[in-house]
Amino acid sequence: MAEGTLSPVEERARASVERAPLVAPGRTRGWISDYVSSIVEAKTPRWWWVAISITGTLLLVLIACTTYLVATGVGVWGNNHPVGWAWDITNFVFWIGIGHAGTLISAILFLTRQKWRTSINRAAEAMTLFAVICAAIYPTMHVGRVWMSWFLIPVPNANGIWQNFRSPLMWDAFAVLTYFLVSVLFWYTGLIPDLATLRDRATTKVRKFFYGILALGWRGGNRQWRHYEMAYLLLAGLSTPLVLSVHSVVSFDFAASVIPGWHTTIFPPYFVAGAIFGGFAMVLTILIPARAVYRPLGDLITVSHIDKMCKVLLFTGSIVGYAYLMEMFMAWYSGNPFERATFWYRATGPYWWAYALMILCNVAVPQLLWFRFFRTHVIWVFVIAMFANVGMWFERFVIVATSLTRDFLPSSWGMFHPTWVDIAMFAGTFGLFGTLFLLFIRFLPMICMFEVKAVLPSANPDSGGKL
Amino acid sequence: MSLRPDQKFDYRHVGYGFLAACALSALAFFGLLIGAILDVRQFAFSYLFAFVFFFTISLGALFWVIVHHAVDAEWSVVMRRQLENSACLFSALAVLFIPLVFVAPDLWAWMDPANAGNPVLQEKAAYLNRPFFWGRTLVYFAVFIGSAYLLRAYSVAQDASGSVRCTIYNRRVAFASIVPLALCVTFAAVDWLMSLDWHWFSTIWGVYLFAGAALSSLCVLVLVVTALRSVGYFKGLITEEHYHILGKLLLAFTIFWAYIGFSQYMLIWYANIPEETSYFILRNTGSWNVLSILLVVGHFVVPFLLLLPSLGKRRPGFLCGVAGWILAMHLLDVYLMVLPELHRTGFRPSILDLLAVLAIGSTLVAVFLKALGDSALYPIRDPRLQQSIDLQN
Amino acid sequence: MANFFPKWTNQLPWKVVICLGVLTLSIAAAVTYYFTPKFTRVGYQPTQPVPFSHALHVDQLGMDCRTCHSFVEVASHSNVPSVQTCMSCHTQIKPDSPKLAPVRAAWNGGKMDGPPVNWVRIHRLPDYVYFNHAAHVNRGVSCYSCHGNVNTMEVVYQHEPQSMSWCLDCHRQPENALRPPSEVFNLNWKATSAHEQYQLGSRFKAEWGVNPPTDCGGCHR
Amino acid sequence: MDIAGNPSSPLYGVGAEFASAVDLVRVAKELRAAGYESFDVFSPFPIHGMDKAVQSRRSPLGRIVFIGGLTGFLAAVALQYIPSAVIYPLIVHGKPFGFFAIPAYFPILFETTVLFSAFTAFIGLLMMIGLPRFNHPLFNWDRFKGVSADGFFAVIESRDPKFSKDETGRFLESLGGSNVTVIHED
Repeated sequence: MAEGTLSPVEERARASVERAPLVAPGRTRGWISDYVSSIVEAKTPRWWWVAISITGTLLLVLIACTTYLVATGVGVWGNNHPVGWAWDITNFVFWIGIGHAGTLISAILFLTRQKWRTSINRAAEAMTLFAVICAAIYPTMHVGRVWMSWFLIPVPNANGIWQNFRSPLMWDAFAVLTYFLVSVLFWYTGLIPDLATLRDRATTKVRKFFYGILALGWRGGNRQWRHYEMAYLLLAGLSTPLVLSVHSVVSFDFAASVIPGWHTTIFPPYFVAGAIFGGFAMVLTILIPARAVYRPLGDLITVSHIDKMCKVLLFTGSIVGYAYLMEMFMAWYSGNPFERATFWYRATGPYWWAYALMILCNVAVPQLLWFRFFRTHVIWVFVIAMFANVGMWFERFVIVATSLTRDFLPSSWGMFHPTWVDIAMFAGTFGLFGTLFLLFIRFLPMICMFEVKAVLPSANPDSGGKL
Repeated sequence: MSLRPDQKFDYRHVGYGFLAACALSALAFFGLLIGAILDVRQFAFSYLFAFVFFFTISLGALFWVIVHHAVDAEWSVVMRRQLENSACLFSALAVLFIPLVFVAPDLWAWMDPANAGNPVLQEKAAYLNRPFFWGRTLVYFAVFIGSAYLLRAYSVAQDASGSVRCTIYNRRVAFASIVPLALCVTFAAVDWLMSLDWHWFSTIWGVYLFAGAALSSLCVLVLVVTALRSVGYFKGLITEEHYHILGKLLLAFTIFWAYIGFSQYMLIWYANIPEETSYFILRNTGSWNVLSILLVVGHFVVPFLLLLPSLGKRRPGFLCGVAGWILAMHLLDVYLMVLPELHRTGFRPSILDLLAVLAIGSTLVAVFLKALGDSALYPIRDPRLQQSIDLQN
Repeated sequence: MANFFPKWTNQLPWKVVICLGVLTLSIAAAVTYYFTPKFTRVGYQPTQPVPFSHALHVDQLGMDCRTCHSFVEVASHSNVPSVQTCMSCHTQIKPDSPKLAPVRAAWNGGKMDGPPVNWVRIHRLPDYVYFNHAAHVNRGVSCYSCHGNVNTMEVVYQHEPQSMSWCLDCHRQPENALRPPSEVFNLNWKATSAHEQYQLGSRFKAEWGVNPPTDCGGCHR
Repeated sequence: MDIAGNPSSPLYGVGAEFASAVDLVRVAKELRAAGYESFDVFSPFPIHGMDKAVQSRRSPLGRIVFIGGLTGFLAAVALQYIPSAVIYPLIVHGKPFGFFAIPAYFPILFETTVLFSAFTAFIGLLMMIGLPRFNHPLFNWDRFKGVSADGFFAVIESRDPKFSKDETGRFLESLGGSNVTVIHED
C-alpha cells in the first residue's frame, strides 16, 4: 500500500498504537512544582476540615473501642468457639492487602520501567503505610493481653524462652514489621527531593524549619543523584520480593494449617493477586476523588493512567477468579469429604450471600473492564473499584468464617455474629486511614514531583550506549 | 516484498544440520520403538517426560508472545518472531503426542480397568475418564495451536503489508487467548502429570508448571537469539540492553519458580496431610532425594546467585551459559515430576529417557529450522520496531 | 540570603545519633537489670508477725527443715508449720516470750481457735506454674538450691530470682545441682569443687533417671 | 559576577545556571574535557546519561547492600537456629527443630535479609551523599533554590586544582551559563 493513502481503518489503528503522553501536553516542570506544592501551601480548604472532622470522629471511635477492648478483654468482640478468628483477622488481611498496591506500584512498576507509575506512586505508598498501620491494630489486639505483645520480638528475657520461629504467626510478625519499616524507608527516600522543593519554596519560618529538617539538606547534585538512583533501585529490588512475601506469609497463617478451605497450596500467589487487586481498587477509590477535588491533577493522573490501573485490576481480579475456580475444582478433585463439604458449605451454606457477593464483586463486575468504555469513564471506574473493595473484604470474611464455623465435628459447629465493637472498630480503622491520608495530602506533596519531571519529554537527553 | 539478507535466515548457516536433525530424529524414534517393545512402561514414562519438557518450552513461548501483545510491549519486538516460531511448534507437538495415546493405560494408571474399583478413583470418575480426558487433550491442542498460529500469521502478514491493523488484531487475539490459555495449561498439568498419581492433588500445580515453562522458554530464546547473532543476524538490532532485560527476566522468573515451588512444598510439608505428602515423600526418599536437593540448588540457588550482579546480565556468552544450565535443571524438574511415579524405589536412569529427549528434541529442531526460514527473522514492519531497537535500560 | 540553618547544625545529626544510641543502650541495660526478678524479687524480706529466726532454730539448735516443714517430702506443697508445731516446744521453752504473743493467741490455750498468725509469703510462684516439692527433694535437689542458706537467715528473704529462665537453667542441667540424698536437708553441704559437683550430679542424674521436663507442659499443665 | 554568601568567608566555588537538561549534560562533558575534577551539576531530577557525562563510576551501593543483606541473612540464621535448636529445642507440630526444618525457617530468613538490606541501602545512601547536612554554602546562593523546581546548575569548587575565580567564571559563561556567581560560605 502506498504511503499517504491510508484507509480509515488503518488510520485508526495507527492512532491507537500511539502512546498516550504521561503528562498532559503543555504542562512544564515549573507548573508541576507550582501546582503540586500549592496544594500543600495554600490555605486549608473548607472541605478538608469537613472531611477530617468526619474521619477524626471515626478515629475517636476507634480509640474509644480499643480502650474499651483492652480494659475489658477480647470478649467484647464477637469471636467465639469455634470462630476464634473473625472480623479481627478478616480486617487485618483486608487492610494489609490494601497495603500492597503502593509498594507494588513503586517497586515492581519501577523495575519494569513502567513510567506511568510516577504520577500515582507517592499517594499509593502513603496509602500502603496507613493501611499497614490499620492492619497492625488487629493482631495486636487479638493477642488479648496487648501489653504482652512484646513477646513477639526475640529479645532475651527472664522467662528463658524464645519465640517459635517455625510458627506462621511469628513469620507474620516479622513480615509485617519488615514490610512496614522498608515501606517507610522507601517512601521517605522518594520524598527527599520533593521535600527539598517544599523547603526551597517555603516562606514561613515554621515551614523552612520543618521541611528543611525533613529534606536533610538535599541539593540535587549529580553526586547525590547517582547514589540516590542506585539506592532507589536497590530499595525497589528489595521491596518487590518483599511485597510478594508479605501476603504470602499472611496466607501461610491459613494455608499451613490443616483446616479444609484454608489448607490449599495456591494460597500464596492467590493472596498476593488478591492484595494487588484490593490495593489497586483502593488507590483508585482515593485518587479519583482527589482528581475531582484538585482538577489540574487530571493532567498528571490522566485517563490513560486510570485505564492502565484498570487493566491491572482486571488482570488480578481474573487471577483471583482463577484461584476460586482452582480451589473449588481441587476440593472436588481431592475426593476428600471434608474439603468437598467445606466448599459446598461456602457456596450454599448460611454464608452463601457472602460467597456470592465475593464472586460478584471480585470476579464478575471487574470483567466489565474488558471494555474501554468502563476503563476510561472515571465514574464507572470508581463504582467498579468500590465493588472490588467490598468484594475483597468479603473474600477474607468468607475464608475466615466459613472454614471456622464448620469444624470436623458437627457438635462443634457455630456461627459468627459481630458485636457493636467489631463494627465500630472496623469503621474506626477507616477513620484512622482517612485521617492519616488527609494529613498526608495537607502536608506532603501527593505527587512525586521530581519523577514526573523526569518523564517529561524534555527531560531525556538521548545518549548513546548501544552495543 | 523481498527481504534483505540480514532479515532472512540463510540455510547455509546450518549446513547439513537440518538433515542431521531429521536423521537423528528418525534414529531415535527407531530406538524408542524397540524400547517400547521391550519395556512399554519405561517407554511411556520416558516419552511423557521428554514430551512435557518440550511442551513447556513452546507453552512459555506462546505465553511471552501473548504477554507482549497484551501489555503492548516495546523492547521485545525484535525478538518476538523467534518466540512466535517456538510457539508454533505446538502443531508438531500435537503429532508427537500421538504415541502416548497407545500407551496411555501404562502411563495413567487410573485408565487401567484393574484400578476401576478404587474408591478414591470412583469419586473422581466424573473427571478422570477416558472420553473426557481425550476430549480435553484435543481442546488443549486446539487452543494452543490456534492461538500460536493466529499470532504468528498476523505478525507475518504485517511483514508484507506493514499494516498496523495486524498489531491491533494480534492484541485482540492475545486478550482472547489469556483465559483459555490459563485454563488449558492448568488442566493439562492436572491431566498429564498430576493424574499420574490419582490420589495426589495440589491447587498450585498448574502455576508451578507454568513458572517452569515461562522460565525455560526464555532460556531457549536467549540461546536462539545468541545463535542467530553469532552467525551475523540481528547486528545493531539486539544489543546488550536487550540481553540485560532478558537477564533480569531470567532472574525474576527464577525467583518466581522458586516462590511457587517453595509455596507448594512448604505448605504440604507443614500441614503433613498423608494424601498430599505422598508426592514429596516419594521424591525425598533415597536417591530421588539427591536429585530433589540438586533441583533446589541447581534450579534456584545457582542461577539466582549468578544472575544477581548486573554485570553478567549484559554479557551474551554468560547469559547463554546460565540459560543452558537452567534448561538442564528444567529437564531435571520435569524428570522429577514424571519418572518417580515409575521407579518408586529410587532413581533408575534408562537409555529411553535420553532417546525420548533426542527424538522429540531433534524433530522439533528440524521443524523450528524449517520455520526459521519461512519468514523474516524479526517483525520488520512492526510499528514499535524502532523503539525496540533503540532500547535503553 | 543566607543559610536558614546555622553551621553548627551540620554536626547535629551525629550528635543526635550518638545520644540516641547511648540512650537506647542504657534503656536496654536498665530494663534487663531492673525489670527482672533478679532485681524485683531477690532480697524481698518482709517483716513477719513473729520474728522467727531460722539461724537460731536450724543453725544453733540443729533442727532439721522437716521438723516444721513436715510435708515437704511427701506433698507437692511444703507447709508452713501449724501453731501446734510451734507450741509443742514453746509451751515449755520461753512460754511467756512477748515475741510469741501472736502464736499463743492463735493457739488459745490449746483450743486453736484464735486469730491465725499472718505469715507473709515470700516465695510466690504464679498460679499457672505447677511445682512439686516432693518431686524435687526426693531426687536430690536441696532446699538450698531454691531458697539459699535459710539456715543462717535471721529473717528470711528471697535468695534466688525464681524466674522461668532460672528454673530452666536447672532443668536443662540438673547435674549442677543434684546432691546425695543424705545431704538434701544439709544446707551447708557443698561439693568440694565444681568438677566434683558435676561428676556427682551426672552420676545421680544417670542412676535415678532424672529427666526434668523443659517443654511448656512440664510446668504449665 | 554576582556574589553569594559572606565575601569575607572562605570561597566555596563558582556556579552558573543553564537552560535545560540537554545543556547540562553538554556542560558536564565540557567541564570534564577541560580537566575539571571537583565540580557538580545540579538538576531537579536525575538526568539519564549524566553519570556517563561526568564519568563517575558506578555507585558502590549495590555491593554494600549485598554485605548488609548477607549480615541480615546470617543474623537470621543465628537468631533462629541457636534458640530453636540449641538454647530451647522444642518439638512442635511434630517437626524437627534443627537443620531439617529449613522450610519453616525460610520466611524469617528472607524477611530479615530484606530488612537489613533496606536499612543498609538507606543509611548507606545518606553516608554516601553526605546527608543530613543542613548548612551548605550553596544555600547562600538565592537562585539555587530553583534547583528543586526547574533550574539546572553547574558549580565548580574552589578546591579544584584548575580553579581560578575569574577564569572559571568566564569558562562557565562561555558554555552558555547565566547568572554566574561566586559562592562563599556564610
